[in-house]
Amino acid sequence: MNLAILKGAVFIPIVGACLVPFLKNRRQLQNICALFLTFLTFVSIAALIPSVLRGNVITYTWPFPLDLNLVLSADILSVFIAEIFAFVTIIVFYYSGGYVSRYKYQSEYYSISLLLLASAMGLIFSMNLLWIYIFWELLVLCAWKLTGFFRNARDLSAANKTIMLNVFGAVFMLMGLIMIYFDKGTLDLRILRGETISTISAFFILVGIFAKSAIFPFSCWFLDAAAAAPSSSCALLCAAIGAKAGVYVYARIFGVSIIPSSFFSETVVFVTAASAVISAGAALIETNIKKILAYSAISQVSFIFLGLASGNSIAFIGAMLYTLMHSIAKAGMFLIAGTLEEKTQTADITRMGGLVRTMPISAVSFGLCSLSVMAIPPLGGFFGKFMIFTGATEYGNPWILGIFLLAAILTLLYLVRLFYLVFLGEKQENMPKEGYSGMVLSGAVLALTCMLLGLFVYYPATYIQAISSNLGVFIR
Amino acid sequence: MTYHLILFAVLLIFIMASVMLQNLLYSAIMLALGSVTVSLIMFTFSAPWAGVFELSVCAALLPVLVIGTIKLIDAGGRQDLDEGNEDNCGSLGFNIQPVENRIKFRILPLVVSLIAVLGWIFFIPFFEALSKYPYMNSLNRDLGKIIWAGRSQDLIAQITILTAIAMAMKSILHFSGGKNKESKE
Amino acid sequence: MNILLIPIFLPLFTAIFILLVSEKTKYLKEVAAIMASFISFLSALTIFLSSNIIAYSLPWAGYSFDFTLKADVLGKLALLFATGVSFLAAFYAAGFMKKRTDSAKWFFFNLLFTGSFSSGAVLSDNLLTMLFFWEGLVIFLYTFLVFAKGGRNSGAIAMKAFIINAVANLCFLIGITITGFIAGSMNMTEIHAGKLAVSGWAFAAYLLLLIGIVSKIEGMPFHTWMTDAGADGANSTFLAYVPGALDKILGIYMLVRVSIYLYVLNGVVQALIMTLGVVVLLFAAMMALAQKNYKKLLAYIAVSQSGYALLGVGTMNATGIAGGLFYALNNAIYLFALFLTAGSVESQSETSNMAKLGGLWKRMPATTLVFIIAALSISSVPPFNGFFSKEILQRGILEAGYPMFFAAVELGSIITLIALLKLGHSVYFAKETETSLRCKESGMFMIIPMFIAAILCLFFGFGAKIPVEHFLEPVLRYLALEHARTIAGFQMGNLLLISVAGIIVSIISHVVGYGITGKPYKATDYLLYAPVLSKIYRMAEHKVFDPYEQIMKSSVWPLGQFFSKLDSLTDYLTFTLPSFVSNSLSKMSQKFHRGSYVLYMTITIIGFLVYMAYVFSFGGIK
Amino acid sequence: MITLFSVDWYLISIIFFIGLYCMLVSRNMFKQLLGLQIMSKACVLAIILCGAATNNVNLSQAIAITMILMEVIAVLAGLGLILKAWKITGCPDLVKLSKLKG
Amino acid sequence: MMTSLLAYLLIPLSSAVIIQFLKKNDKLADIVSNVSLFAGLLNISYLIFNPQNVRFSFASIADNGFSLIMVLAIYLIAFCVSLFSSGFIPRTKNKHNFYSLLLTGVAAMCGVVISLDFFTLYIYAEALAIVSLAMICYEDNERGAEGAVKYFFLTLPGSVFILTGISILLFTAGTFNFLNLQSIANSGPMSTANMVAVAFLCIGFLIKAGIVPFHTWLIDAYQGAYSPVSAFLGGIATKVSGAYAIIKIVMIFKLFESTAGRISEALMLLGAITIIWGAIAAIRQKNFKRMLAFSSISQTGYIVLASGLGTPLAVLGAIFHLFNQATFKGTLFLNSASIEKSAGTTNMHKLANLENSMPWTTWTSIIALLAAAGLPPLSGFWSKLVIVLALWEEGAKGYAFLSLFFMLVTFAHFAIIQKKIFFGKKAADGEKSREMPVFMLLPVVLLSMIIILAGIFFPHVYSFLMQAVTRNML
Repeated sequence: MNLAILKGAVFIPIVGACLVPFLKNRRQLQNICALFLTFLTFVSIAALIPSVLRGNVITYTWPFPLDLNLVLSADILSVFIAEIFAFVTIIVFYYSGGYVSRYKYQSEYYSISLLLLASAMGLIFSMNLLWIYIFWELLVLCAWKLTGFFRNARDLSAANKTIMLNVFGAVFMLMGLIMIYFDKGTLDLRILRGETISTISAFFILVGIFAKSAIFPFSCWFLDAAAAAPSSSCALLCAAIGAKAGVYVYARIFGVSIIPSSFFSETVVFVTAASAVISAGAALIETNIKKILAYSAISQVSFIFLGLASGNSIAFIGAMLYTLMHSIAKAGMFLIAGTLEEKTQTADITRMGGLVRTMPISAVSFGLCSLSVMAIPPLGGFFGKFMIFTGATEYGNPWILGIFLLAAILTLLYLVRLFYLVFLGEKQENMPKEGYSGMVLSGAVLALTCMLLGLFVYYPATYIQAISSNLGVFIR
Repeated sequence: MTYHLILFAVLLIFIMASVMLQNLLYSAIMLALGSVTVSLIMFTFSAPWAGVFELSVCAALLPVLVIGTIKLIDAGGRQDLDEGNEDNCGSLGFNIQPVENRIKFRILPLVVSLIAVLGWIFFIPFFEALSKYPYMNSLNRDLGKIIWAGRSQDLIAQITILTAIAMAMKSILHFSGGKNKESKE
Repeated sequence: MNILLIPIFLPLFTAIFILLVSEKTKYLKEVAAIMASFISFLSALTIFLSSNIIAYSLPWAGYSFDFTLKADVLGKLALLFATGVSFLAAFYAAGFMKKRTDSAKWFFFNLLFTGSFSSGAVLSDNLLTMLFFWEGLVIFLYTFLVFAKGGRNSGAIAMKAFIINAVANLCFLIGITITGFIAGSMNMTEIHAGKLAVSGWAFAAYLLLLIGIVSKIEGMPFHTWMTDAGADGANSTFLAYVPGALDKILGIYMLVRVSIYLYVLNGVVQALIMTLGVVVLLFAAMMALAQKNYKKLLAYIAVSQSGYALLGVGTMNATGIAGGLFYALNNAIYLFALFLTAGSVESQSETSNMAKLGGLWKRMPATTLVFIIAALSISSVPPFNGFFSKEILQRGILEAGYPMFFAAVELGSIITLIALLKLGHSVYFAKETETSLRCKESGMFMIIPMFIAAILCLFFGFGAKIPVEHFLEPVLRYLALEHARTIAGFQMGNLLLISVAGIIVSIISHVVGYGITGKPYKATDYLLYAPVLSKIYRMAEHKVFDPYEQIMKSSVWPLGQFFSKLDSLTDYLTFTLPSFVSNSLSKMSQKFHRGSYVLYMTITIIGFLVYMAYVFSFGGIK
Repeated sequence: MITLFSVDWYLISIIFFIGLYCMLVSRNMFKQLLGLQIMSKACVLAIILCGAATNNVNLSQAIAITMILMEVIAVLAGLGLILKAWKITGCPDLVKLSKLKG
Repeated sequence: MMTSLLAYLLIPLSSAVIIQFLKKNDKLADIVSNVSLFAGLLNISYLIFNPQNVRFSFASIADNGFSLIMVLAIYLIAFCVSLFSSGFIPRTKNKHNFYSLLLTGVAAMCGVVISLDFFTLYIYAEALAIVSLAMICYEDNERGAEGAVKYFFLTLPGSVFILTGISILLFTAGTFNFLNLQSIANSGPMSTANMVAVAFLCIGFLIKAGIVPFHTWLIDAYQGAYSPVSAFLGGIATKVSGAYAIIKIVMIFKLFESTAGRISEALMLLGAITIIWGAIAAIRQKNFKRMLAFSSISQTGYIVLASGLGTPLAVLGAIFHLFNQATFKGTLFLNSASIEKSAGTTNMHKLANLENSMPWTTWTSIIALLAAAGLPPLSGFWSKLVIVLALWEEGAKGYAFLSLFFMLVTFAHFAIIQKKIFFGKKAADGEKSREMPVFMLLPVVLLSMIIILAGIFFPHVYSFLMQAVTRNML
């Protein structure tokens, strides 16, 4: 039963991706179909939770030669991340009902997004590093297509940048995988559990992860993609699935499976520190709202990496918690940014202003989401960041702590600036009304989710504690 | 022995001449003479059938084809001359001779001697090594049996290649009915 | 159902309820808010009176982060005052908000939320819980300022306030994580069991915590948003409630909590705190002298008052701490009262500019009376409550052995009195202006809270023994600060004489100033043109002493520029450069594909020769 | 002492190189064809020589005959090609044919 | 000669002859050619894919598997090309010639892959060369003639080198038969003379395969050729006449483990150079077909690299990559043909935004390009992965990293092409283009389906190829 559910979780979206293009001009139907399938995925994963909480692992194996079997296995960690992705995708599809419908290539949008979800699911559930790589590449492909959704030259160059940089990372990752394959004779994480791998291969894999999560040296594609892609896709790519896939893979490989060398973790911490502060600083003077959000996503993901690399369980818990909170909050921000951009016909925040009077609900939702990112209670982000900081304190490097404090302060500054310029600042000539109800609602729902996750943080927190206690996080 | 070497020398001379001569007709004839010499060499190697074949085909047929084509092009070239594109064609007798500096051909003996010297240094040891090889299979059936039994697969291959050349000629020269007399063999 | 939850959750739910009901309802919002805050006040009272320590715990964010509430003596005291102030504020607002344009609904929403969060902050025993409530207050500070449509640029000021407080709170957060890390627990009771010595990491932690606290009590340099708000004409009830009363209570509570309860301070830190206190005290008071605006002047006074508390806690001896705490309580009362008077005056005359006001005592006698009482007590005129707190404080300072600071305190009270004389004279007693003609006494809702506050001032003054014995002694005992002799009471001594002298000095200076300029609201100008002071004031005009503006201008935007440059550099290095290189390589390769047959043949044959040479290049053919 | 056999090989290799040189230097298609024929003649001779040396003449004759046939075919194709080229660019000059580049 | 597969040679040959007598009736010519090829395709696919064989992982496959899969590839591409050209070629340019050339070419290629003898193989390769020559200049315009001339004169030295190798083999081994040669090679360390022979054979086939620096003819021939013909050439012809033979040589002589290690080094080096050169040079091309030609030589470099390594795994990768390349290059060249027909040009600067007018063409090309770039789980990825694994296993880490890294450059080709041709803003030529009729889309759709399926059912493919390789390399 569980096995069927697990297969379903991966294959339902693929089926949808193949199905949607054939509902050519029934636009509403496409939306409903995609929404329904995603919801199905969400529910089916949710059905796995009780059994994985009991600590048992559902595994499905498709034998492949050279010991490269496709091993889908749902354990407590993968189910958690999968739930986040599926939830955000549902909201995004609900939003798209009003957003994408007026554009051409709608069917392409839905099928690619479903493929994105499918590959994310495969990435999450697959226990074989090679298959992680394979779904990773599929993810890159979907990112490329979604980025180039509007066919302007700028968008296409952004799409090319996306695919080139991601594939660059992926090639290095594959190199690392091959090294591991010949060192250990397998790529199956269940066998590799508790092993140590050579630092060089670890770094090769890290390059791939950083390229995907757009950490410091590879951050440039992220911004162009965010500026080019439709906001709903941004919510998927930059907020939820795209950036967090790297986080998940890091957590899966170096968090709970393979013991990283201390030098490796230190490097990760320092690089992410640089990334966090640089992107936060750059966001301070950026004027394109989606680029600001992308910068912010980068710096927040760096926080998550800090938590993962600090190598103590509290930091790990914080990182996972913050992954949840940030995915939802940033997705909400992107969606609302999309509404704004569509209504005001510009993405330049200096040409918006005073919108709180005409778009109060969006304003409040945006405010709540940004508060969650700023780590202000009672929003959810507070707990995540607090725990990450606690973990970083235990990591015990005052400089790192200082840099990340600076990054947090900068985060606060640019988000407040953004909110002030867009919603409070002096009125502009065009004062649009609230958008299509579904779009407003989806933003509001995400904001509310942030709030509720903050107030009832007990449940996610205990779940994540179960993760760290079941899978065992490697303490350096 | 000496006869053998003399034949080779003659062959070399003919071939060098055919390369060096500017007049394509003469060089074709030189090549024909060269192939006659080759067939003689084959006879000395007691390979009569190959020699006969060489004599009949390479020494007789090919020159005819080549010269025919040269003449054809020459004639056609004359017509082209009226359209005034002698710029790409040589001044000497044939207008099918592209202008190119003859020095490359004139220095051929030099090149040949160079090759000869180098070859004497580098190749001879190798050929010596080759000559150490024993007579591996001394079963020496007669030619017909070999062709029909031993190399029967080559016959199908030859059928294929003959079909191929027929089709190829047909499609290459299909632009005008008149000119594919040559390929009717 | 634990009683501790009432002051936290009752206002919370009431606030949500108020948010749901429409703006149109006449008294529903007011009644609900007043009832909620009153009930929570009663529950706080019962908690205070109950002798045993009530605690409540709930598993929360996993790990060692539980939702733990514990009403120890210190918490009880702070809770009592916080809820009381909230009740009074709600009551006052019921009258005050009628006259205002901005939405009463949101005002009560913020007020109730602030009340509940502050109760939570003072009650919580787990550091995370405390941080949760403490930092959450920032949101409502922001919304208060945004929705108080008093000023033109309320949005900007709100942003300023939010940024200042949130940044300070982030430092506070880091401080707490470090504290929890070195203590090995997030539970304050456990940390108290083994107090932390201030050294190394702990020192950093303590400083970070101190930043958070000082910003909470609007001590310098975190005060600027408040004075701006005062100048901008923010909602007076808000000013009275949040910066005036509540923040002081919370801040001092937390200061005592941290400095005495969790940490053991050493001399360096002590000196640091006290110096800070003195600076705050004097500088803010001097800035208050220069003000011509009722609310801004009061704002500066409020800032300066927080210095006393810092001094008191800094002394580290029983007397001093008692003085500091007493100051905190009194602060809450009389600043509240003063801001309320400002509110009532403003609500009548729609201005808070001293120049436009005058001679209100005929038209608004009650307000005038309250003002006088509060003003006298804030400038520590015996026998009002301010005097007693100051006396205790000064004794503490002397015990700690810092006569300099003693002088500073005296000077501060003198300056305060000068400022307030100017204010009172110009607003209430100078000759009437046309604006003051249309003023009349404000309604019951506004009078009653003011009077309650005024009565408290008198009561804490004349009967100073009672608060000292019932409020302060238990706290001192709880904090295990033994002290030799009783600290309360009215004693004829040098201190009294000194303060009387101070009062006389200030009256003289006011008279002189009034004599020079002839206009009461210019009574302090002769001081402003004094040689050194004038420079300082001019610099202050240009916001030189406003670290927020300074940092924003000088470092933050350049930092952003630098980082974005860096970002574009990485962009260039990771994408532009490689593509350029590959393009040029490809261009080079095109030279070989010229389509010339001869070249191709040459390449082919050379390739053949090289291949053969390579293949046979091992030791010749043999 | 160098055997006759290796001398023959040597001469054949020289013929081979002459053909190669001819193909290298000339830009006339007829000359290219000529070089081709020379090289294949060298190959035929080599085959025959091998046969003779390994007392396997008849097999080598069989091969040689096929090779001669194929030489003819190659020459035919070459001539057809020359005609084609000449139809298009009125001259069997290879340098004329350099439009495809980049 | 594998007599069991002889039918695959004779049927197209005879139908080629028959078609010559259908001058008047092009429809009939279409039918004859397509039907004969399709019948052969069905037949060979049944031979390979019948459930019996699949279940027992191809242990009971009839003949040696390598020839089978090659025949499959030949028939696949040839069928696609002929189906495509039945719609593509206007009836004025006498189609029957084209068909008979195509069928003769199929016959010749089958001969190449089923012959058990270097000399026979050489004859068939010559036949193939002649046919391709005629097909390149099928429409008599200048670029066709130029391509043909360059093809002819630049590859014939290759065949002469092959002949030289053969004559030396005759001397040293007394036979050209694969099995005998294999037994000789297995009997002991390879003698120098044999090595010389192998070296000559290798250089000949390298020239025919268009490996750098012998690639010059290939690019011009592909660009100049008549459009469906470039699909035929790029898809299968050059692979069969070049790469196939090299793989065969490696299988027979096991260069890497004998004294001829130098040759295998040379092969690997040339393969690596080809990968680099082709990939780099393709970046700035203006013409779509020329760019495809460059990228196809860089793909052939992978094959040569792997076969130079010559371990069973590497050879497997080489064979699989050869098959994949046949599929995806076939798709791409056919699509370039239809683009040329509909938009009138293959100049990438004049084309844009074909995705609206020609969606099927666009998406099949995208799939093929991605497979070429090695995007999992498409077939190209697996073959490259196997090659890289084999390289790494043998310790050739530099080569492994290089082949991985140039996957990136292939992705760059993909990015450039999709931006300039398929997506992107409107352009004049992109406007007037319209989608091809269905039976011209059928081939490309079929091929892209095969690309996807061969990727997804990699385990079966792997076991089949493993059977073939082990059976060949015993």
